[in-house]
This record gives sequence, structure tokens and C-alpha cells, in this order.
Amino acid sequence: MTFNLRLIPLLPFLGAAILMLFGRKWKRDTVLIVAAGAIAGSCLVAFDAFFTALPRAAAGGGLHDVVGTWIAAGSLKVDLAFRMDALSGLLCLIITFIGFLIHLYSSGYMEHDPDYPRFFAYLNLFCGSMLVLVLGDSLPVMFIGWEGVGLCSYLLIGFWYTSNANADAGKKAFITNRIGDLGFLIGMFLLYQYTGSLNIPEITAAAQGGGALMQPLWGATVAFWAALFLFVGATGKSAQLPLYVWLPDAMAGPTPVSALIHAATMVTAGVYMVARMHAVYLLTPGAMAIVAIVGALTALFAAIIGFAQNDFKKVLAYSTISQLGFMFAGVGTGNFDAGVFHLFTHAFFKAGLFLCAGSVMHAMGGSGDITIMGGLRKKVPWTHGVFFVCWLAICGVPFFSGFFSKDSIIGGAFGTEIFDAAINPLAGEHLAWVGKAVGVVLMLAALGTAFYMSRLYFLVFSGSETRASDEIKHHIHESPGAMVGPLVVLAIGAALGGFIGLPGGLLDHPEWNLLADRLRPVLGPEMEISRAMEIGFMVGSVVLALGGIGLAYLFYGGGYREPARKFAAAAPRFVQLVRDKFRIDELYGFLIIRPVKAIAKGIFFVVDRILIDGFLVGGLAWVVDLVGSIARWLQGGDVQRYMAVFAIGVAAIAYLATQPMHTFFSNALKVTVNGLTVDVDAHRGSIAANRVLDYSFDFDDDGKPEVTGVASGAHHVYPQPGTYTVRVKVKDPSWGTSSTLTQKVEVR
Amino acid sequence: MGLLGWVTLLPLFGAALILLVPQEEESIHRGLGLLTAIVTFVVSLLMLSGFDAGQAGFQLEVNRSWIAPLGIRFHLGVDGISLWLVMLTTFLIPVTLLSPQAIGIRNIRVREFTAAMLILETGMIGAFLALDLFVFYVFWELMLIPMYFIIGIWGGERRFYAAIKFVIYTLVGSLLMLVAILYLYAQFHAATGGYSFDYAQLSHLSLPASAQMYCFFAFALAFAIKVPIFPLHTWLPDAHVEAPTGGSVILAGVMLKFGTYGLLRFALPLFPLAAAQAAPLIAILAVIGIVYGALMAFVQDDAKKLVAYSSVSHLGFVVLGILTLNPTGIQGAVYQMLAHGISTGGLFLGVGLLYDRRHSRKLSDFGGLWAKTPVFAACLLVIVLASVGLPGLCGFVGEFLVLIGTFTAQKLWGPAGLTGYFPAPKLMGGIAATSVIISAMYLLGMYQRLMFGPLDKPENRAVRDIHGAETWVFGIMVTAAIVMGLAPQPILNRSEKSVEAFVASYRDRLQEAKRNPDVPPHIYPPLPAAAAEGGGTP
Amino acid sequence: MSFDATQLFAYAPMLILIGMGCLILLAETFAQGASRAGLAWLGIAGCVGALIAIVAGWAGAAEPTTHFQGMLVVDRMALFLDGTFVAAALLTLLFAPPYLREQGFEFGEFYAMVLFATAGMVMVIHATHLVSLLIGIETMSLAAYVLTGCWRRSLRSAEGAIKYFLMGAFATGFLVYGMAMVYGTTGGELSYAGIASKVPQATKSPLFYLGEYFILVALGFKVAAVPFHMWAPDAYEGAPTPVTGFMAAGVKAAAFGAIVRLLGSAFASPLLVFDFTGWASVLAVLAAATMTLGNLAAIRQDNVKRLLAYSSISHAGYLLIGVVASGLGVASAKPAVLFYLASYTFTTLGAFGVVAWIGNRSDERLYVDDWAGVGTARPAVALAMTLFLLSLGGVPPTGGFFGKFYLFRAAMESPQLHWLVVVAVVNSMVSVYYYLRVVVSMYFRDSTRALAPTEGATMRLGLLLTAIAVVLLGIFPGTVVEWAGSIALK
Amino acid sequence: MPTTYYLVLSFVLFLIGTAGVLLRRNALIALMGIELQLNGGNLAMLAFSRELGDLKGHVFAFIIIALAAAEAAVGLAILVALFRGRQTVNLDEATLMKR
Repeated sequence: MTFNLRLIPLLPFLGAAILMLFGRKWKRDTVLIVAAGAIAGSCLVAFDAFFTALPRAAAGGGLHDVVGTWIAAGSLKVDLAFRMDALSGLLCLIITFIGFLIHLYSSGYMEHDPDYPRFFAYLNLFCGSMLVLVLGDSLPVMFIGWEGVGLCSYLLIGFWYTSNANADAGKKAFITNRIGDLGFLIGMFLLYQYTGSLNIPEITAAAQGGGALMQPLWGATVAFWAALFLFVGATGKSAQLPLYVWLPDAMAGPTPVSALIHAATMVTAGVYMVARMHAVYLLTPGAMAIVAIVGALTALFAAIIGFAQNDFKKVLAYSTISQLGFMFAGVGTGNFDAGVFHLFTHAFFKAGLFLCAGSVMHAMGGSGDITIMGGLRKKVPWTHGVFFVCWLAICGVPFFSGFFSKDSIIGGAFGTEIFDAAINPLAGEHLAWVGKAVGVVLMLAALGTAFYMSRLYFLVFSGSETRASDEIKHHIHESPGAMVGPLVVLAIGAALGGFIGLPGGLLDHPEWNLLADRLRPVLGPEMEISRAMEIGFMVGSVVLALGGIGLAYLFYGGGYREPARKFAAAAPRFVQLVRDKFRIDELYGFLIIRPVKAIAKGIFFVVDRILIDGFLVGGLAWVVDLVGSIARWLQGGDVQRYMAVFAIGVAAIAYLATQPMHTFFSNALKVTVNGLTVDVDAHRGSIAANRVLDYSFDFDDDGKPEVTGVASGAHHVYPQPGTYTVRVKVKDPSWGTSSTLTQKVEVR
Repeated sequence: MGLLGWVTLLPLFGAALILLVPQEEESIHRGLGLLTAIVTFVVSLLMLSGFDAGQAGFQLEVNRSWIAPLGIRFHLGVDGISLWLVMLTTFLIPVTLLSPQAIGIRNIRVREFTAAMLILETGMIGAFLALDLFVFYVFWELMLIPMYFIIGIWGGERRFYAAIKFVIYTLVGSLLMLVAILYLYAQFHAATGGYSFDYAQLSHLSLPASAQMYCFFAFALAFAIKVPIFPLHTWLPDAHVEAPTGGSVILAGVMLKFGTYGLLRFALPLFPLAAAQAAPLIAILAVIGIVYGALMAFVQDDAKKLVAYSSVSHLGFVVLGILTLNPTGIQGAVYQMLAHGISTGGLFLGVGLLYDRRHSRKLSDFGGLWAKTPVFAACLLVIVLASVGLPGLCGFVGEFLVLIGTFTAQKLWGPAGLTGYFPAPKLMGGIAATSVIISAMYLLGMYQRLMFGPLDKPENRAVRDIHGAETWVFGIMVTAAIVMGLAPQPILNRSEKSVEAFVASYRDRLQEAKRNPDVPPHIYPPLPAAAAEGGGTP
Repeated sequence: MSFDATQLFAYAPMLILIGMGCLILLAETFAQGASRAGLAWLGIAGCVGALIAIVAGWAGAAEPTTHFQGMLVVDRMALFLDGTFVAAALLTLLFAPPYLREQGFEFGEFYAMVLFATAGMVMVIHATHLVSLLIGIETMSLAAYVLTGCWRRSLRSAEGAIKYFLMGAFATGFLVYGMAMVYGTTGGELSYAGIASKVPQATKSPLFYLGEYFILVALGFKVAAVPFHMWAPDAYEGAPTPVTGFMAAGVKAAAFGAIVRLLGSAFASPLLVFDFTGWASVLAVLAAATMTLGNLAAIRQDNVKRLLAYSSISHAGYLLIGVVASGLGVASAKPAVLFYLASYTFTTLGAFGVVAWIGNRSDERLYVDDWAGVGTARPAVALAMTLFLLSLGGVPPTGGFFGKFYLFRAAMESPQLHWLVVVAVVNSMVSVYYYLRVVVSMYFRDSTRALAPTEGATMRLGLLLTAIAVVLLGIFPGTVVEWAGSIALK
Repeated sequence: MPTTYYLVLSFVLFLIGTAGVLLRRNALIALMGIELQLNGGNLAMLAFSRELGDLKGHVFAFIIIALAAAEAAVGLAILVALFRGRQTVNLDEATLMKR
């Protein structure tokens, strides 16, 4: 069914365009009305569309809106078309709803910024792009959004452009994303090459048919490589190993941006994409294993880095990376709806956390250094409350949203059958360990999550005194209503959001899992796990969460405690290494960026300057110059030298002209081979009739001519086959000059 | 004279008119120049409206006898490929003339500059439209002279060197091409008894393999220098850097396309067998050029040089697209030519504007300009992103289609018995695609060093934002970049038939040539009856 | 063996030139001071008269007619080149008066000598007999020697003249000796047709080849083909500039006409063209050497006059390609050579005209650097000079381009000459480099000292005419090609 | 006497003349060398004319003599001009123009 889906992204785009063209001269309120109005309108349309779509989506359909043909060339045809099913609908709601909240929040947060209109223009642009990303019916349209959000991220990270660090961070984000995009593009090209289409439903259909994508390619299948390359795109966008490095730096942007783009929406695009292309992934357990392993490792790795960060937003950034790792582990183990579920809950609690961070930093005069915070519980009560809820949610405390979603991912990892060769014929024996290993790593990561989040909470809010300077302390205040309002809404979401994905199987009411139920037509049936296992994991994860919180309390409850100091003193270099994020950035700089730059510079000088311009061009010029100089040297001014050259010229011509058979124009010998018999004719034009020449024919080049005489032609029979050189000497008796002609003949 | 004749010659008449106005009347020169360019653009719009997208062949032909004794005819015609390149030319020239920075900082002799630009326009349009190889060659050389003067008179410090280098490089190729044209002419005579330089007739001439190789080399060399294909590119950074803004815009925006247009129009169709044999080499060079140009751009501190090297990279895509020899890739190549005209033209206008304001092109001399020039910064950002190939802007469509075409190159050619003709398409496509990363690195790096960071250089505080005509110039370029990114279809539709016909006829002629590689010059496919007459006498 | 005076009418152009030359010599004795300018006008009138006579005779010359027992012939080729020579003379007479006046040696004899030299050229091109050829060559050459050396104040002029004269006389020695050999070995034949008819028997003696090549060498000297070119740079530099143009255009064209006629009739036998004594291969090598050496030597010249002298050497090389192609049986080669000569005449005269224009008595401004800023100071002249230089370099839309195109086109029809065309093309490329050096100086550099050129209405007229001719020959060469082509129809 | 003898003599004359032009520094003597070359040609012409019994050769020889005279006249005039400028007629000193 068609529906004006185009309105959903169009409204924010329009808002952005209007603000860019006219916003500079407008009052702030007008700007806000346009910006928030655009996204609110979009949100309303999205809700309308979503609830129109749901009943149809249940039957496997959805809403569809073709704007027109975008690119058609040769066999390729890409429509500018949008499609809404349960999956994209859910994402749309998250984007527009949280987007709207963040617009509101920003009106307070950015209140004093001179570039207020520009900020909102970017935000609108971002929302539009993100909506195109999720609604896109084909990979190229999705790619518009994919790159568009990257662009907005770039612009917003570098929003305060006067600092080079911010601009650098933006550039780094864009370029790292582009590395991923290269993978996305190649994956797209592979899919096109083998399915002949870039339309997602068609690719899905082709993948479910199997054939085309199961062709062998580079030692695996097409599906494997396509899935892998697409996943490279996802690692860039969603900040997974090894391309996660941009996200911590991206915290340079305004905090609402971190909340919206770098926590709730954009960074989850990779997860969305994998879920969207699940049909392709299901064909290749190998690629899924890679997705799951990368996800799990990222979850753990980022959590560990999170232990030692002292910047509020940096901690949250690593937390985001880590949570995204969970999601990938979810989709990578075939538990697509769990991945999307975590995406959903994460959107709320992480956006809430970030906005709290913004609120706290707002209160602290812009500083995000948690070592100087502490005891803020009383001073910013609303913010504290929201943070508290979100903290519990991310730690996985029962009945908060994160509990359900994280649990279903971990449970799914242990229970997955994707890598079981006995059940999934596509999987090899060697993959059997993946599910369990991923599960274990994820459990460690969950423990780590509880620990570093609690550390953050305790260091910031607990205790009685604030470690900051008096001047800062004096200014600490709760944020205005425009900021607090959205926070509360997000807190509610973070607290209750988990109930849309209740483990229905456990409660004997699968339909209670609203999310999985709705997503089933898109992503297939949810994973079945035995009840005992499920309960076991629930208990286990509660223990992990509480354990992490408890451990953190031991270390940081009410401020820095003795164990924390002791630990830091015991392994100072390790702590420093973790604090320096394992120096991965430096490693990249050393291994990749600097060599590339040095090589490029080297090539520039060696190839362009020396080899081509110096040697080739300059060398030619040198030769030309040399000959010219010789000619000029000959022209010495002495007329008698000129005449001598003249005379030598005459002599040379006489010499050239009197060489018998001398010629520039053709091969003189005409050779006809017939078996072992060879006829050679040195006759040229009409000369022989007029001049008597002596010919001697030496057919085997042994110095002894076989035939001599005034006849220009001769005949010879070779004794055996082989390759011979015929040498003909022509003598002009009247001039006494002679010349020799040779030619190779092959007789068989 | 026909519509095409008018499009071609109007700028020349305008130039003559301008040269008659006394030296001092600079505003009249500018006005007349702009007027001429706009009228030409309007006439070219008439051409566009008269163009029938459903037809593959040449349309709106003008075909009059010119030098009858040699069978040379003033034969112009437009098809879906040249149509857009002409439109690009007639579009860019008025925009350039509108820009106050076009003439560069040596703001002298406006009359001659305007006239030179218009003569250049005639040369370019004529060369795009020419269907007679002699006419093509004349126009091809005709554009050389004004560009030489534009670089040499209004250029930067090393302008003599750059101008001479430009001319010599170009001549190296074009004169050998002239020999090959003459050879074709002689062989056509040998095969049919008629004398003709007409493209429609010569493109039926099938040469033996060895002769094809020589002729293809001559043609391809001329075009490869113009493109430029690595390693023939070193004239380009020098020429671009030294040329005044207007010269750089036209040089990069239009003139480089003659290389790729020539490959598509002449080198490949005329010598299918040799082209197929050389294709792997050229494709590899194109890929090298893509990466190489990008890497070179990455290490430049001179903004113009950076943009110049980026052209090497972008034009590599065009060459690669042409060599895929499937409609998708060639459509992409055609589109990339246009998009590059817009994006790189815009970049040169932007860099030129800054050069005009600050008399420096060194990136390290800038920084933090956004605060001073927000509108300009926004415009430049769009153009930079178009050049980076962001989807939704013009640069994406072409690169995307080229890469798609590259990936599917073998798929289309395999069934035709021509496997192995395009080596390792996925590898080549993959390597070429890395430029999406590097282009982001150098272009955003450039943008950052211009616009972001602290405004810590005192000279930069006085830089003024765009105003007046400049706003129009950048507004037009930005609009073009966005429209071409969102709605490429009107363009692709009109070139579709011609591209498909090109591929079909190329494949047909290639297979014929493969069957008879050593047959002496002959006509294939047979000349249509109407075209067979009309040849001249010796 | 009777003398029919009516035959003289066919040679009206030559007679008019000679007659007007004599008239000028007479008038010179009465002329005083400023009235000497009138002498130039007399010469111009003579040229115009000759042109009219040529046009009048054109229609009747469709079929060649021989006169004076086969000594002279009137045909289209001769008339075409006559027109070129007379045009060259006319332009020289337009350029010369202001120049001579400025340099202080305006004598009536100068104009007479120009007319006599032209008459000699006409004789050369009409000659179908070795005697008339020799007389024509000598008439032309002696006048040219005198013209070269007539600038009495200049040491260079005298030095150039003595070099030119000595080498010219040296070449005449070869010419005469060669003629003697041909005369003897052909059994007493001196007319071209007679020689051609006796070639089969004459080739039995090697002396015939000696004679043939001696004659060719002497003519090669006149066109300044390498290695007989060495006089040219010095003579061209020494001669008064308008004379240099006249020599580079007229003398060269006449010698080429003679070569084409001689090789096309007397030595046209395939026995002589091809093979080991064939002139085709020898001339092909000479052509390659000539253009290459001329161009490479020109690259480093700083003196514009000398630069143009070397360039004129290289153009002889291009023209030789046409001669060879014609010998190898390409029908369109001869018209191509004629067209090239015509366009080259206008171009080179124009270029030397500008060189004459730019200097004055105290400051000749012959060096490339001296030309700085001309583009700003005198845009029209700079534009004209640019046209001439581009034409010399073979860049469209000029006559030089079309001439080269036409010539190469003809050569490409002979597979044996493809290599030569490639060499020629590479050479054109090199040549553009040094032609553009002058353009660079004129337009791209700022003037170092004020320009005080030799002004004169006739000079301006001459430049205008040459510039228009160069452009017209480039854009609409059709008519001239038809004229030139009409010789091939017979 | 056989014609060959005359021809050999004529060639010798021609060579002597050539050598004179090439080797003697004095322009006057070089001029004489040229005359010798021409005379070599004349002698050959006459020898052939006599052998063939054809008068054209004789006539040609007269014309060549006339031309030689004209050449000498012009040549001497140029020599005078040269001498007036630099007070010498040595050819190796006339090297104002070179390269």
C-alpha cells in the first residue's frame, strides 16, 4: 500500500533547508518552532504510518512509497522509494520521538550559542538523513541516508569549529566512517553483481532463494563476502572494532548531538542494516560468526577502556561502543529481534545518560571531568533521578529495560543454533564454539558494564562533597525545564521500555513479546530457548549486574576509596594504558596514517617531480637541446666550414646513392618458399634492365655463394628443413660499390 | 547555419564584437561577454529541447561543404553524449564570466580575456559537436590557443612554464592523432575509393589489427594526455595552478573531458580491436590514476594543486567507466564528466575567490574563515561534498555507476566471448573505490584548514563573504550540484540510447574484427546508401 | 628555328617585371630625396601589372604550352607560383620603403633588384630547359646577393652577402658541372623532355647520376636543405629584413618550383625515383634531416631573425616530403606543395615584416626579449605576429596549418612515407615551442623599454594583407586548393 | 684524344676549384676557385659537345662564361663592400654572425 512516507524525511529536510537559507536572521524562538515543528510533524506522520503499517506488516507487507526513478542506467534501476515495515517503523519512531525530545532539550542547552540556527538546521538535516536511512527501500537510497548521517555527524562534531581539535574529531569521524562505507559499497556491488538488483526486498527474495548468492567466490560464497563487506560498513558507522576510534573523539560535539547521533540513532544504523539484510547473513554462518565475535570483543574491550576514563562523556562513549557490541553480538548470533530490542532500549537509556551528562556539565560550567565531581545527588536532583534510572537500566537490574534486552542477547548467544552444523546445514563444524564463546565474553562485558557505569554514578553523584573548585561549585544548579522535561520522558522510557520485549516464551505467552511478535514478518521467528536456560541466564545476569555495582561501590562508593587507590598504585602502567585507550589511536597513526602520508609525499617527489618531470620530460628536453647545440656549434660563422659541410654532404649523397640496393623504403628480397625449395629475387623495379649488377646468392650464409651471376633471381633446394639465413651480395661494377641483403627463411 | 552552427559560432562572433570595443570600456567588455555567453546558453537550451531522447544517432545535424576538394565538410551533430557536454560548456562559461574572480589577480586586459574565453567556448563546443575529423581537429587545436594565452597572460608566477608545458603536452598527442586521422583517410580511400573525413563513414572502416594498434595509440595518446591518465598528468597541476580562476574552471570543468570524450567518441569506436587489447592496460592506468591522484592531492599544501590532483583522480573514474564497455559504466562515465565539471569547477571558483581575497593559495595561510564567510563556507562545503561523492550530490551518481559498471564488466562481456578483456573487475573496482576514503581525507582536510580552526591569522580577518555576483555564481553551482545529485535521471535518460547504441555497435565491430584481424582495410558494417555519396575528390 | 615574337605575350608577367625594373633604374637617376618613394610605387604598379597578366593568362594555361623550342613552358603550376612570387615581391615593396628610409639606404636600385629577382624566379619556374633554368637561377640569385649586401652601413649585411654569394657560386659550380654531365650522358639533351626520353640509355653511365645529383644539390642549396643550409642563417640575419622575407619566401619557392618541375619531368622516370640511385630515398633522408636540424637549432636562438631563418630551413624539410610524395606517385602531392608554398610565402613575409617593423635605426630589437610588451603596446601587430607564428607552427586556423595538413595528407597516401610524416609531426611540435617563445615575450612579459617601431602606411597595409591572407588560407582554403589542384588534372 | 681525357681534366679542374674555395682564406682566391669550378663544367660541356657533334654545348658554354662574368662582378662588388667595412677580405675573419 502506498502512503506518503516521503513526508517523514521530507519535513526535517525542509526544516533544515529553511533554517539554512533564512535562519540566520530569525529570532531563536522562530528557529526552534521551525526545527522542532518539522521533527514533530515528522513524528506524527511516522506514528500514523506505523500504526497503518502494523496490520499490513503482520501479513508480510508494509507501506511503500515510490517518489520516482532516481538512477537508471543500463541494467541498473534504482527508485527513490521508501518502505515501512515493523522494523523500519520502530526505528522511525525512535528517531523522530527521541529526536524531538532532543530538539527540546537543545533549545535549553544551546540557549547561549551564537550559532543556534545552524545547530538546529544540522539537527533537522540529521533526522531527515537518518529517516532516509531506515526507510530506504534499496541499498543506494539507504546509502544516501547512511552518508548523510555521517555528514551531519561530521558537521555537528565540528560544530564549535574554532577549535582544531573539534574539527579534527569531525574529520576523523567522517573518514573512519568512509572506510566503512567502502565496505558497504563493495558489499552492495557484490550483491548487485550476483542478484542483479539493489532493491532490498528483491535481494531478500534472492537470498531466500539461495542460488545466486551461494556461488563460490574467493574461497567462500558470494553471500559471505557480501555480508562481510556490508559488516565492514557497519563497523564504521557503529563504531566496532577496529573502526571504533572515532566515536570517543566525537564527544567533542555538543552533548545533545552525542545523545541523538552518537548514542540513540546513527551509531545503531549498522545494527539496523545487518538486521535489514538478515536474509543474506543467514546464508553465511561464517560471516555471522565474525559479526558476533567482533561485537562481543568490542563489548568487552570498550567496557575495559571505560573503567579508566575520567571524562563523563568519554565513559559514556565507550559504554555506547560496548553496548553496540552487544547488539552486534545479538544479530550475529541470529537473534535479530534481540539486537533490535537492545537497540530500542539503549536508545532511551543511553540518550538519557548523555542528556544527564549534558545537564551535569551544564551545571559544572562545561567541564566533564568526573574527578572533580561528586555529591551532585542533591544539587541536581532531577538529573540525578533520571541518571539513576538509566544507570539501573544499563546495568541490567531486573525489570528495567536493559535487563530484558541484554538478557535476551546473552541467552540467545548461548542458545543459538545458527552455528550448529547438525541443525544449520550451512554452518561448518569449526563454528560450533562461537555461540558459547560469545556468550561468555558478553557476560564478562555485562559485568564490566555494571562496574564502569556504577563507577561513573558513584564518582559523580554519591558522596557528600564536590571535588571541584569553589568557583565552579558556586555555580552548580539544576538545568532549566526545557532540559529536564525530555530527561524525565527518557527516564520513563528507560525504566519501562523493556516491557515491549518481555520474554514471552518464558511466560507461556509468546504474544506478550510485543516486539518480537511484530518483527516476526520481517526478521523471522524469534529464537527459542529452553525455559531452564532462560531462567538460569536471568539469575546469572542479575548476579553479574549486582556484582559489578557492588564492586564499584567498594572502589568508588562516595568518592575514591582505598581499594581504587591501591589498585591504581599496584598496576600504574596498566591503568595508564587503559586510560590511554590502549593507545590504539597512536598505533593507527604509526601504522597507517603516517606511512600513507610519507609514502604519498615520497611518491610525489620521486615520481612526479623527478621521474616524470625531471627525467622523462627534462631528459627529452635535454636531448633536444643537445642536438640543437651541436647544430649551433657547427654554425661557427666561418663560411669555408659551411662549404666543407656542403661538400661532405655531396659526398655523403653520392655514397648513399651509389650503394646498390640501398633503400629506406622496402625489403629488397622477395623470398618464395615451397617445401624445401626456395626462390629468392633481389630484383627491384626496373633497374636490372638498365644497369648490369653482379649478384651472388649465399643461401646458407657460409661465405660460399651458391649462385652468382647477373640474374637478380636464384633458385635453391635445401637439403633438410630448418631456418637459414639467405645473404645476397649485390655489386655494381661501374661504381665498384656493393651492398648486402639478408633475410631469414624457414623451410619445412 | 543550423542551430548547432549557431551554438558553436555565436561565442566567436561575440568575441569579435568585444575586440572591436575600445580597450578602456571594461564594463562593456564584461557585459557583452556575459551576454554572449548567456545567449549561447539559451540557444543551447533550444538544442536541448529539440533533442529527441528516443533516438540513438546524431541529431540536428549541420552538414555543409567546407573544403570541397578534400572532401572536408562542416559537419556537426549532437547525440546523447555530446549533448550534455555541450550543455556543460555553455553552462560553465557564463558562470565563469559572471564570477569577478575569473580573470585572476592580474586584473588586466579584460577585453582580451573575455574574448579568449569566448573563443575557447567556440573551440570546445565545436570539438564536441564535430562529426568530421578535420573539423574536430581544427576545433581541438582552436581551444589550445586561447587557453595558452589565458594561462600565459593572466596566470600566476610560473605562467610561462605552465603555458608552454600545457601546449607542448597537448600537441604531442594531437599531432600524432592528426597523422592517424590522415592514415584513416587514406585507408578509407583505399577501401572505398572515396575521400572523406566524415565520422559517420570512417567509423565503418575496419582496419587490420596492426594498423589499428598504431592508430589507436596515436588517438589514445592524445586523449590520455588530455584526460590526463597517469603518468601523462604532470602538465595538469602546473597548468591549473598557474591559470587564472576562469582558466582553471574551464580547463578542469570542460577541457579535460575532451580526453575522455575522445576515447568514447573516436578511439574506441574507430579501432575496436586495438581498444580491446589495450583496455586492460588503460584500465589499470586509470585505477592507478584514481589512487595516485588522490594520494598526491592528499599531500599538497597548495589548494589549487590539491584540486588539480583531485581531477586526476576523478577523471580516472571516467576512463574506467568507459572501459567497462557496458551501458551502466559508460553512463556513469558520462555523468561523472558532468558532475566533475560542476564540482571541480565550483572548487576552483572557491579557491580562486580565496586567492583573490588573500593572494595566497597555501592552506597553511588560512583557517577559521567560517566565522568571516559563513555563506561562502556553506556553499563551498556543498561543493566539496559533491566532489567527495556524497550521495544526494552530483559526484556520487557517476562514481557509483562507474563502480557498478566495473563490477559487472565481465558479466556482460563473458557471454559475448570476450572474457579476460577486462581484468579482475572486482579488484579494480575495489581499488578504485578506495578513493572514497582518500578523497574525503584530502578534501575535508582542505576544507578544515580553510574554514575551521581559530581565526588566528590577522590577514584573514579582513576577508569578506561573498556578495553580489559572487553569490549568484556560487548559488548556481550549489544548486546544480544538488539538482544533479537528486535528479540525475533527466540527464541519464537522454544519453541512454546513444550509450546503448555505442555499446552495441562496438561489440558488433569488435567481434567482426576478431574474426578477421588481418584482413586489409574494409568497410564494416556496410555504409548506409545515403552516406556513401558526398565524398570529395582528391 | 624561327623566332616568333608573339610567344612573348605568354611571358607578359616576366616582361612587365623586367621592364618596370629597368624603368625604375632610369627613374632613379632623376629621383631626388622624397620622390624616391615614388619608385616603390612604380615597382608596386609593376607587380600589380604582372598579377593582372597572370590572372589573364590563367584560363589559357589549362593546357601547358611550350615556347622557344621547349625552353619555357606556360602552365597552371607556373602561373600559380608566378602569382606567389609576384605577391611576395609586392609585399616586399610594401614593407621595404619605410624600413629603407629608417635605416637610411633608400635607393631605387633596391626596388629594381626586387623586380629583377622576381623575374628570375618566374624564369626558373617556367624553365623546361637546363639553359633557361640556369639563366633564371642566376638572375634570381645575383639579384638576391645584391639585395643581401645592399645595406652599406651594416657589417652584417656585407658579411651575409659574401657568405651567401660564395656559397651560391659554389653551388652554381656544381649545377653547371652537373648540367654538363647530364648533357653528355643523354647524348646532347638539355630540355627536360629530351632528358626524360633518354633516361633509359643515360642511366647506363654513372656520370648521369652524378649530374642528376649535382643539379639537385644546387637546387637543394637554394631551398636551404640540410646539409646545404649553412648559408641561410647568416645570410638571413645579415640581409635587410624585408629582403630576408623575400629570400625566405620567393627564392625558396622558386627553387622548389624548379625541383618539382625537374623531378616531375626530366627525372621522373621510375628508374631514377626508386631504388639505389633513386632520389626519393635520398630526398626523404634530407627532408628528415632538414626539418629536424632546422627546428632543433632554432630552439636556442635568441635572435628572432635567426630563429625565423632556422625555421625557414625546417619548412624546406616539410616541403621536401611533398616533393618525395609526388615522386612516389601521389597525385595530390604537387598541389599540396604549391599550396604550402603559397601559405608559407604569406606567413613568412608577414613575420619578417613584423621584424622589420619593430626596430628603428638605433635599436633593431632583434632579440626575443626585446619583444616584451608588444602585446600591450601594439595589440594589432602582436596579434598579426601571433598569427604568423602559429601559421609557421602549423596551428589552426591558419594557412600554415592547412598547408601542413594538405601536405601530410598527401604523404600519408604513400605507405613508405608514414615514418617521415611522423618525424614531421614531431618536428612541428618542437617548432611550436620556439615560436611560442616569441609569443610569450610579446604577451606575457612586461615591456622593458619604449617601443619606437618603423612606422609606415605601406608597412601596415602589408601586414594587414598578409594577416588576412594567412587567416583566409586557413579557414577557406578551398579556392586556393582548387587552383593548386588544377595542375594535377592534366 | 678520347673524350675521357677531357672529362678527367675537367673533373680535376673542378676539384682544384673546389679545394681552392674550401682552403684558401683570401676571398679573392676563393672567387678564383669558383671560376675554376665553372671552367671545369665548361670544359666537360665542350668535350661532350665535341664528341656528340652537337652545338648546344658550345652555346651553353658561352652562356656560362657570361654568367661567370656577371657573378664575378657582383662578387667583387660585395668583396669591396666587405673590405670597406673591416679592412680585410680574409674569410675566416668574417664571423660576426654565427650559432
